[in-house]
This record gives sequence, structure tokens and C-alpha cells, in this order.
Amino acid sequence: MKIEDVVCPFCGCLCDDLVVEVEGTRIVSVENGCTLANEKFMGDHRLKTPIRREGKGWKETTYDEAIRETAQILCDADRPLLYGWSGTHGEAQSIGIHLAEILGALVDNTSTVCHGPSILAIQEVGHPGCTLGQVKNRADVVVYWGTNPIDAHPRHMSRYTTFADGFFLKDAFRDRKLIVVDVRKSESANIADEFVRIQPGGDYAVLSALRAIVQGKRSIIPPSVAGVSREQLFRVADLFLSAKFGAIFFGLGLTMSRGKSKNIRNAIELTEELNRHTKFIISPMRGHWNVYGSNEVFTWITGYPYAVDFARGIAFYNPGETTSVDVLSRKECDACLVVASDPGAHFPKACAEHLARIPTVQIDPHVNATTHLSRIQIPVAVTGIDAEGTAYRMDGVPIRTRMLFKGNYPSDTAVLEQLYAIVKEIKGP
Amino acid sequence: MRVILRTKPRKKPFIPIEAETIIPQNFLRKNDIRVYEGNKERRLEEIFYITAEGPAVSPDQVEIVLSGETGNIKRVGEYMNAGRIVVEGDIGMHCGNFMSAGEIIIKGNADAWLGREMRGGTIRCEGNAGHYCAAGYRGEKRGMRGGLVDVMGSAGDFTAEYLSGGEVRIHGDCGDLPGVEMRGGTLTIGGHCHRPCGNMTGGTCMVFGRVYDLLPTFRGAGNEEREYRGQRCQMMLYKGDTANRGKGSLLVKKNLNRTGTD
Amino acid sequence: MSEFLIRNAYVIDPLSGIKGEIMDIAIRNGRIVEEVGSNAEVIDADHCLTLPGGIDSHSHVCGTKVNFGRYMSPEDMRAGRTARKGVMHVTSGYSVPTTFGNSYRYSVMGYTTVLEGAMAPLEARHTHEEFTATPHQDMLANTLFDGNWSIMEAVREKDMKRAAAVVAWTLSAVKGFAIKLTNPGGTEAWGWGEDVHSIQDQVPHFGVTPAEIIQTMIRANELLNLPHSVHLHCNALGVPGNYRTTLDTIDLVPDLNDKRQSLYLTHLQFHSYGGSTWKDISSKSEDIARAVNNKPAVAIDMGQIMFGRTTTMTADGPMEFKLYMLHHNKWSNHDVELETGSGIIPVYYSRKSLVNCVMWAIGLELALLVKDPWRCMLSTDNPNGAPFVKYPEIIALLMSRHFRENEIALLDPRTAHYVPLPAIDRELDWYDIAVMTRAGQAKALGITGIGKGSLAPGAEADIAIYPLKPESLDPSAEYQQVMAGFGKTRYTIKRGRVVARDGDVVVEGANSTIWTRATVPPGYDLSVDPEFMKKFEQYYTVRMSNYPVQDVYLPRGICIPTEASL
Amino acid sequence: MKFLLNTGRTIRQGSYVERKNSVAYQEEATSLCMNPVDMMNLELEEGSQVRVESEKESVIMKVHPALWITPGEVFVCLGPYANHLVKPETHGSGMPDFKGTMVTITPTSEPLVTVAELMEQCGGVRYED
Repeated sequence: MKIEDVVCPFCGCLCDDLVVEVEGTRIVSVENGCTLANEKFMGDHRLKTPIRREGKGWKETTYDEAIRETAQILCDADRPLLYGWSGTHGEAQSIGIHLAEILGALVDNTSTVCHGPSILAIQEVGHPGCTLGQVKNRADVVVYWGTNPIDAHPRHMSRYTTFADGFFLKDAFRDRKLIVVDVRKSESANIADEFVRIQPGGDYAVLSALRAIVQGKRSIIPPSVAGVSREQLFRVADLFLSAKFGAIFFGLGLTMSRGKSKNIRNAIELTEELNRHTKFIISPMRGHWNVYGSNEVFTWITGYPYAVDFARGIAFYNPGETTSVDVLSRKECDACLVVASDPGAHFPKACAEHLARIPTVQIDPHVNATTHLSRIQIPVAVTGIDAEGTAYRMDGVPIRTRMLFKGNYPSDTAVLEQLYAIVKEIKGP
Repeated sequence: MRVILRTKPRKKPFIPIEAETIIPQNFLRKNDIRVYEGNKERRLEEIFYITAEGPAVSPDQVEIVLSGETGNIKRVGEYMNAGRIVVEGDIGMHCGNFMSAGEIIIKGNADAWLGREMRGGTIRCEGNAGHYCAAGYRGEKRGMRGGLVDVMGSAGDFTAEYLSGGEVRIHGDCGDLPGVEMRGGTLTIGGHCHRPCGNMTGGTCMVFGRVYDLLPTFRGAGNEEREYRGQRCQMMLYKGDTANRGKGSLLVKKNLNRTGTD
Repeated sequence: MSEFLIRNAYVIDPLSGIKGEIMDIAIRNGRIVEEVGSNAEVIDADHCLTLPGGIDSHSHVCGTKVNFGRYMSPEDMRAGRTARKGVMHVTSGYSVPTTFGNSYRYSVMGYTTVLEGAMAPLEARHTHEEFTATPHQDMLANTLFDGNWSIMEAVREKDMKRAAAVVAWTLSAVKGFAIKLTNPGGTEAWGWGEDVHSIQDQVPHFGVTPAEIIQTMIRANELLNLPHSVHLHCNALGVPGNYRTTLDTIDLVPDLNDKRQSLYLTHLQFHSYGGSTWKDISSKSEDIARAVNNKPAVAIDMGQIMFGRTTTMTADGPMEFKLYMLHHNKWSNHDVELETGSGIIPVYYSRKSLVNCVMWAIGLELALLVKDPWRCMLSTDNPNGAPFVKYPEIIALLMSRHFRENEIALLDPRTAHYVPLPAIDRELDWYDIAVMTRAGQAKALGITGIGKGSLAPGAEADIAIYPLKPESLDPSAEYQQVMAGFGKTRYTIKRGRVVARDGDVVVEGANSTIWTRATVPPGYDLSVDPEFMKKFEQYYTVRMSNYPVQDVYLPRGICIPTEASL
Repeated sequence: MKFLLNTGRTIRQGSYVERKNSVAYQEEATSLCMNPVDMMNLELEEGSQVRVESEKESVIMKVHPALWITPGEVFVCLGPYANHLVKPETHGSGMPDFKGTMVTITPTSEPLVTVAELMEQCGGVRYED
């Protein structure tokens, strides 16, 4: 059976034009997908049953037992951490947050090691953005700053920017200028009209310089800023100013390098400055397919997009203090539930060591690095393949992922609902 | 009155204690003071051995002495408006948040957000301070508005972020971006720092050590003389940050072989 | 079968013509009935003011821009935090509370139905997700068409029926309730960083004017026989001298419907400014109120501002950027492809600002000068003018001249030169307030037919009992009590169930979402229209099949079906 | 020799991300991209094993030449191997310095470890399916 307009649950592009052929509970072909999508749909490397660590080995267990033991672990803890969430649908995220609320837990999503600093910057200065269709239909200047879409968001350029013809740009590839700013000459830099190579850690200074230039203060700019010549800075600023509609997309090159949120703040303030002259927008290249959804769901329930601490009953938020990496490396938490992510692979070693030290439970379809650090793992259906639910694209557009076939695994929602019910029962009214 | 709080051993010593209730005014009467250990509410005596000596009729006659394993105790002195707190060792995050009067002495190191959004009073830290020392809260446009934060050692990154009033002195080094978003008040840095005063719109920052990676958007505006620890120093004056409105002053001590954008 | 009897209620039920009578109200299975059996649970109202549940006909509480208002404002979130308590979830936020925060606070004030003022169709799913997390009010969504390309093409072709077909398809696809136009044409212009400045300006590249969009949409709306009229946020919001644009707009309105207005003008306070700059801004409330009084085909809501901090959020992207240039705090913007835009900035309305004082006066003046309370709804355009928790204070200001005088004394002393407020003696009575906070809304929204806004047998048992005794209370003198009383019901009853009591929410709640579906003749069904489908696939970034909001998002949806006259 | 370690996504890393225990994932996540000039100075061939050491930690990786990287910098796709080297310090931001860790690189003949072995070094117990 061929299913059309399938939504890809891999990256923040959330492409929704895939054609997937299904035979029973097996996917036999994928059309329109990128390499990442093909691997996601065609790959079949699921953990078969719930597993539980016993001594130096692992034993199979049942869902009921695994969930009941997880509930007990979480209820026994004084500072449990519920981490992950960006790899599942919004309905499951919502239960997870209510679970944290009732447990007095910390709840955090993968933004913490992704666009968390972007959120901090947005909280300082706001976010002039738009949906991706605005860029497709209008943008004549596109900037990728500290991001390499060809590898990380393979269809971003063909669906929304460089290669995507739009209403006001009938021949996008010719009519749009592409500027790539990075510390290395990435695949994306190779096809840029202008490649700006910055010394590592130099983004803040370059952005400050561009702001000053846009304000007409050219005389202050020294011959070179973080490895970028004054001439190139002027050229880039002129390209910005001559745009009818400019779009800046930025990635982890800004969020992870020194200055962190301040780099993004500076980029947003440049965008704001440009809006005094023309139309400009800026947007983070969100990584996981539903990481933005986790920010949305967290926000409407708790008021904050990530890193929320319910220890005191109320929601407390302070990244740097209530973020997972900090809490784990300071050995604060005494139990951890990981849902739909892999902190074992993506956190520094000290954090992985603490996950191994405390009772860690993972709810995830696959065996990953965190599996080895856990006490229990509960396999679930993959949203977008054998489970469905809401996801938010990187620009905030909500799209419902599809269930392509009914498999044998329970969804994240089903497992979390059961867990929530047991915790509620243990905690009492 | 002198109240001595000495920590008891804890089963899970890494779980922070939240103790905004530890402020002088709460010890005037024999209140039932509670703190939090993770998600569990505890009576103060579950966490501390408590001794109290002498009388007090107003909070400014109360001195609280904290000793033992205090490096993981947060929010001590939050909203404090009178009296004195002495921490014999290290102190956890958010010490002296919103403090409006009184004095906090920390003999060891202070963790991050020391004196966050402080309005008045004095915090003196004899060791080092963590990140966001004397800074603001997420999303809020004003950080510290009054009072004095005096750190004998070094401070971390983003020191005095959003400083709007009052005085911050770091006698050792600062990390990256001290005085970032600063809009008023005075920041004095005795040692070295990276990229001071990014995006500043007002106030004065003086650096008596070296500045690394001075931002390209600061404009030289002559020389001035300033005194630091009894010594007259020749300073270079920069106005900035011109990426923003450029109304702030950054003074950097001259005659060091490494200044500027090197 | 659940039965309730409310005894000794001081009832004002304007839709039933009851203007203050002591009576009993019987409830069975969520509806008001003539009588119940002797086993019914009894609530003694003890002569307290008893009204139909409150209805907010223009508020921003759910959806993309509201959530972004939260997302970007941790400083606002920390201002209103409560812990989990009984069945109540954790809440955060003051001006943009979390969904549960909004729901509980509305419920405690006796509100049982709320219309979200602006939903971008492309992001409708988000609004519906938040609706289900706002469990104590029935929700409706105004759906944005101000910059809709298909609409503007139909307007250009002077094809009113095509415009109606676009509305019908969209409302049905996104489960929206009514047509919302926010700065029509201006949001498309903002796609290029531009704006339209009058209703006769051309929208760049589309060759239409705001006036043409408004006129076409008013008529298209009636062709579809939708319950509500077009809901308009006029052009030139917040600009000194904009009252001319507003008067020009009111001039456009034909009278096409004998049950309700033909055009709903929202937050009119922001559209009633005289002067030419911020220095000489003045109140033109008298001109505007006169125009409204002379035009029965329009209804308005106040858009009152109240002093203090809040967050402004609107689909009017260009206006928010202008506002940002004044405030320099922080600015978010979110243009939505082929449809609309939006902007958000935090603001602080200060008594020290003459402009803010004038704005404050204008809202009250409109409510006092518009003679017919059925055509003037009480609103703050929550949270733009103020968070809705300020409604009780506004009610007290409208009911007490004395209170107004006290407040005016605190304002910038120059205010009196720019506004007529000090000379207005009118004090609204309990009946006026009942009309302006529920009955008028129900009529204007066209939802009386599904049992909203009244206490007559057959109506939904949405009831608010306030600790106020109109028989012995003088609102003019005792305005503090009025304020306190409207702030916290003794009982809020939703669909026959007590949901809030003395300030606490007591049940989990389960609301409905009310939407409209106009059935069109086959030739007007755009879901199979090749040209529409082709353009959709070319210019949108989601597939047409993934655009409609699935039924699963409306677990308790109430559809109001209509038959289009195309 | 000292290098600045940069990390980021690669399409191969993304492709194998749900098979973290596979050889393919291990190969990609231990591939260290280095400018050929630096390789020459260190006398490294394509595929040579190196020990990459940060302040406290070290891992074994394999070198691959890359012209797109500046001498003095190296690139490894994000994953458990690279993250092993990154300090948990977040500067009060919640985010470690994933893109700016100073490392020392020396040739070695020690073998690569699997993801499971790496996690065992963190105190875990390997699960093999």
C-alpha cells in the first residue's frame, strides 16, 4: 500500500511530502525522502521487549513490571530528572510534563544541548521570524550562519530556500543570493555566492561589526574582525541592505561556541536593525523533528520552553541551573527518566557517569548509548511510523504525523499514561 | 542575636538545599523555618545544628553564621532587608537575590548568580564568584540596581550582565563578557577579562588588568586617570558599544603589553 | 441524571428580559429546565447576583503567538506562579498565563466561554491543542483572512462568491468559528516590511485595497449565513489621527442581518485617536461613539487599557514593529505564508505617560458614550490593553463616577485637556454590565441558538453567582465591593456542574470547541478545485492533505452548520 | 600537537543515529577530520589511529584528511566519542563547549572502542541484542 504526503519524523524540516510503501508492518520503499529519511523509515533495529538490568547482565521483562518499577523509582527520588521528549509527539510530551508536576521533578528537553541558548537570546530581545513559506515565496537573500543544512537538514534548501521557486521568485537559484558564514568550508559553503570564514569564537565580534555598519558607522570597523576583512564585511552588509526580503538561518555554530546565547542575541539585534531598512527575518535551524514541539508544549503548560524545576511545586526556570547537563554533572538528581533521546551519546562524560550511577530508565524504540547506562528500557512505537501525534516544524507550523501501520509496540502516550496513573496512585490525592 | 547554623551530614549531599528562609528577620521569633531538599520540605533543624545566642528586637541586630557543607545551599539571603549573614565556607547559587539592605560576608567561594537583581546592601565574597555574578534574571531588562558586590577573588562569565545601578568590584579576573548589556552603575575589574561590555548602553566599567578580544565596536575617546587600591592609573577610555547606542564608558589600564584586539 | 436547584438568586438575564428578580433556577443534565425534582442538589444563592456565564468575545489566550508571548517572557511567567493544588495544575504568568492559568482565572471570575481573537489557519492545530488545555471554557477561534492570497485574488476579480468559497473551505478545514480581518492588506504588505495606511491604500502586488477586502468579506460572510459577522481589527491601529480610518470603515458597513451586527469592530479604543503625533494625541471617542450610535449595523468592543505591565500581541505585524520602535524592549514577529502575520512586544502603560492616560480614558468613554450596551462589549483585548483579570476594575469604573474621579486625579494633569471623560456623568447599572459581559457577546457572536448567554429553559447551564447583593449595594459608592465581587464568584457553574467555588477551581474540566461549517454548492467546493489545489501545492510549504485539522483535535467539538446562499 | 576540536552533524552520523551500536556508526563517530598539512606534521596516514586527549579524558579515533578544515583545527561528528572529551562546564548557559575544546593529538596503535565499551567506561553495563 502506498501512502502519500507522509510526514518525516527526522529533522526540524518536517517534510510532509514523502510517499511510503508499506507491506504489513514493513516499509518497503520511500520516495521524496533524503538519506536521513530513508534510513529512518527503512531502518528496522528495534529493541524487541522491555529489558531490565540484573547484576552485570540484562533480562527481558514485561511492560507492566517495567512500568511499575519505573513508577516506584521516580516516586522514591528526591530530585528526579525527566529528560528528552523531542523525539516523540506532543501528546506524550504533555503527559510527561504533568508527570513531572506530580513528582516534583525537573523536566528538560533536548534544547538544552541544541537551541537552548537561542531561547535565552529570544527571551532577551524577541524573535523576528516567519513561516518557511514566506522565505520560499519572497527571500532574495538567504544566509546560513553556523549551520550546514546539506548534512543536517538535507532538504531545507530544496524545499524552502536556494532551490525552491516561490511566488515572487520564479527562478530561485538565480534570483537568490546565498551567503554562508562558518568556521569551516562545509558542503553548504561550497555552493554559496559568498562564503564568510570566521575564526572560531569570533561570531559575536563579526555580528557587532555588522550592526555598526548597518547603522552607518563604517569608520569604526578595523581592517579585520575575527579573520573577516573589512571589505567583505562591507560587501555582506551591502548585500543585506539591498535585499527586499532577507532570511538568516543559524545553527549550533552560534549556540555552542563561546558567548552562547549572546551570539544569537547579537544576530537577532542585527536582524532587528535591518528591519529599519528592509525586511529581514531570522530563524534557528531546529534539529529534532519535534524539538520545537517540546518547547511549545512545555511553554503552554509550565510557562517555560525547557529546563523546568517543579521541586518546589511551582515551575522554576533557570538554564545553567535547572538544565540537564548542569544537574547531572553536579550529581544533583537521584533518578532519571529518559524519553525519546540519547543523553548517553550527546552529553559530556561526567553526565553519562552520573546516569550510570543513579537508577535511569529509558523509554525509546532503539538500543542506543543510553541503553548501557540504564536499569530499565521500555521499547515503544516510532512516532510517524507506527504511532501518530502532533509535531511542530522548526518555524512553529504544527503538522500531524501519521501512523503508517499498526505495529506491536505501545506508543509513548500509552506507556506514559500508564506510568502517570501508577504514580498518581502511589502519590495519593 | 547570633544564630549559628552548622550543617548536619546528609544522605544525599549533592541535592541542593533551597533556603530563601535564611534571612535575619525570620530568626527574630522562634518561627517554624522550613527549607527544601530537592522536592522534600524539611524543618531547619533537620538540616542544621542550630544555636542562638543573645537577644534581638529588630532584624538588624541579627547575625546568622552558616558553617559546614554550605556550598550547595541556594538562595541564602534572598530578599534580605536588614542584619548580617556570615558564611564561613562556600555558598550555593543565588545568594543575596533581591537583597535590599544588610550585609552578607562569604569567606569561601560563591556559586553562580551571586546578588542577582540586588537593590541595596553589601555582599562581600572573599573567595571567587561563579557565573552571572551581580546579574539579572532571564528576560528581565534590568539586573542589579543598587548596593555593592565586592569579590576579592575572580568571577565567572557574564559578570554584572544588565547592571543598571550600584557597584560591582571584582578584584581578580573575570571570564567572558563582563558588563554585557550593562546600562548603568559601575563595574570594576582588578584583573584580566575577555570581551568586556558587549552591547553596553550606559554605565562605567574599569579594567585594571588586561583586556583580551576587545570588541571592534568600541571607539577610542582619549585618556583618563583613575585610582584603584590607592594607585593612580592611566586609563584608555573607550565609548561603546557602538553596535548599540554607544553611550557607555569602558576604561582600560594603559602600559600593559597586551591590550586591544590581540 | 444530575439535578441542581439554585434558590433565591438575584437574576439578571438580559436575553430573557429579566432585569433583576429573585428567582430559582433549575438545572438538569447540563441544561436549564423549568423545574427539577425534590432530590435535586440545592445551592442557596442568598439574593446574590446571578448571571449567565461570562463570555469574552475577544481575547488572546491560545495559539502560536500567545504561546510565543509566554516563550519569550520568563519575567512575566515568574510573576504569577501557583503550585499544583487539588485538581488545579501548576500555573505561571501574569499577562500571558499558561493555558491552565488562563482557564482557572477566567473560571474564578465566572467566565465560561472565550473567543480566541486571532488564529492563523496554517497554525490552527496549535490553537486547538491549547484549547483542550484550557478546560473550563468553551472556546471559539476567529480565523485570520486579512492577508489571504486567495481572498485577495477573489476581491481583485470582484468575485464575492469565490471569496465565500475560500472562507467556507478554510473555516471547515481549520475548525474555525468566524472571519477575522486584522489590518486587512497590511499584513501582506508587512511581508515586504511595508504597511497600508488608510482603507484606500493599495496592497503591494495584489491590486486591492483594505476597503475592498472589508466590503467583500462582509458580504461573503452573509452569503455563508455564518453565526457571527466579520470581526475587524481596523487599519492604522494605534496611530494618532486614526479615528478617520475608523470612521471611513464604519461608513462602509451595509446592514445585512436583522439578528445581529454586520460588522464587529474590535478593541475600538486603539482606533479612536485624534491628533497627528504622539505629542498632540487626543480622544475622538465622541466622534466614534456618535458614528456607532448612528449605525445599528456595527457592534464594538472596548479594548480598554489599564495601567501596569502587559504584553501586546496581534496579527498586526507592522503595528507591533512601530510599537517596538517606541518601547525598545523586545520584539517578536511571525509572518504566516499566504495568510497573515503577527507581532509581540511587552509594554508598560504608565500613569506618567500622557499618551497612556488618553488611551485609558478613551476606552471608558466609548463604553459610556455608546448608548446601546448590546453593541459595546467589555474587553481589554486581553492581554493587549491589560490582562483580563482587570475586568472587575473596569466594571467598577463604569459603574462609579466617584471611582473614575479618584483615578483621574492620579493621572498626568494634562489629560483633561485631551479627553472628555471628566465631564461624563453616566454610571452603568447591573443590567448594562450583564449585557456587556455576556448577553451582548452571545448575541453578537450569534451563539444564543446553541444556548449561550441566557438562563432561559433550554439554555446551557453556564452560570455565575457573584457575592454581590444588588438590592442593598450602591455600586457608585461601594465600588471596591463591586471590584472584589466580580473578581471571585461564589459559584461558577459550567454545563450544570460547579467548576469553581470562592476562588478555587474544583473539577478538572472538559470544554467544547465551537466551530462553523458552511455547506456550499458543488461548484464552490475548493477541496476539489484544480486551480486552488495547484496554487496550494506551489506556494504553501505543507501539503494540502496535511493542512486540515483532524477531528481528534476537537474531542468535544460543537459544529454549527450553515447552508450557504451561493 | 594541540588542536581546537569542533563538532557538528554529518549526514552519515544522522543516517546511523538509530543504530548506535553498529560498526558503521562507530566508524563515523570516531572519524577525525584533519587538514593534510597537520597530518603530514604528525606523520599520519589516512585511517591512522590517534589518541585525542582533552584536559581529563581521552579517546581513540581514526584520522581522515579534509581540505575544508583549517590547520590547527579538527572536526569530529557529534556523538559519544567527541562528547567524551567535552567538559560539562556550561558557563551558566546549560550548554557545554561542544565547539571549542582544546585537545592534544598523538599517534597511537591502540584500538577503537565500541559505543558499548565507551559507556562501560562511564559505569554502565553493556546490552547486546
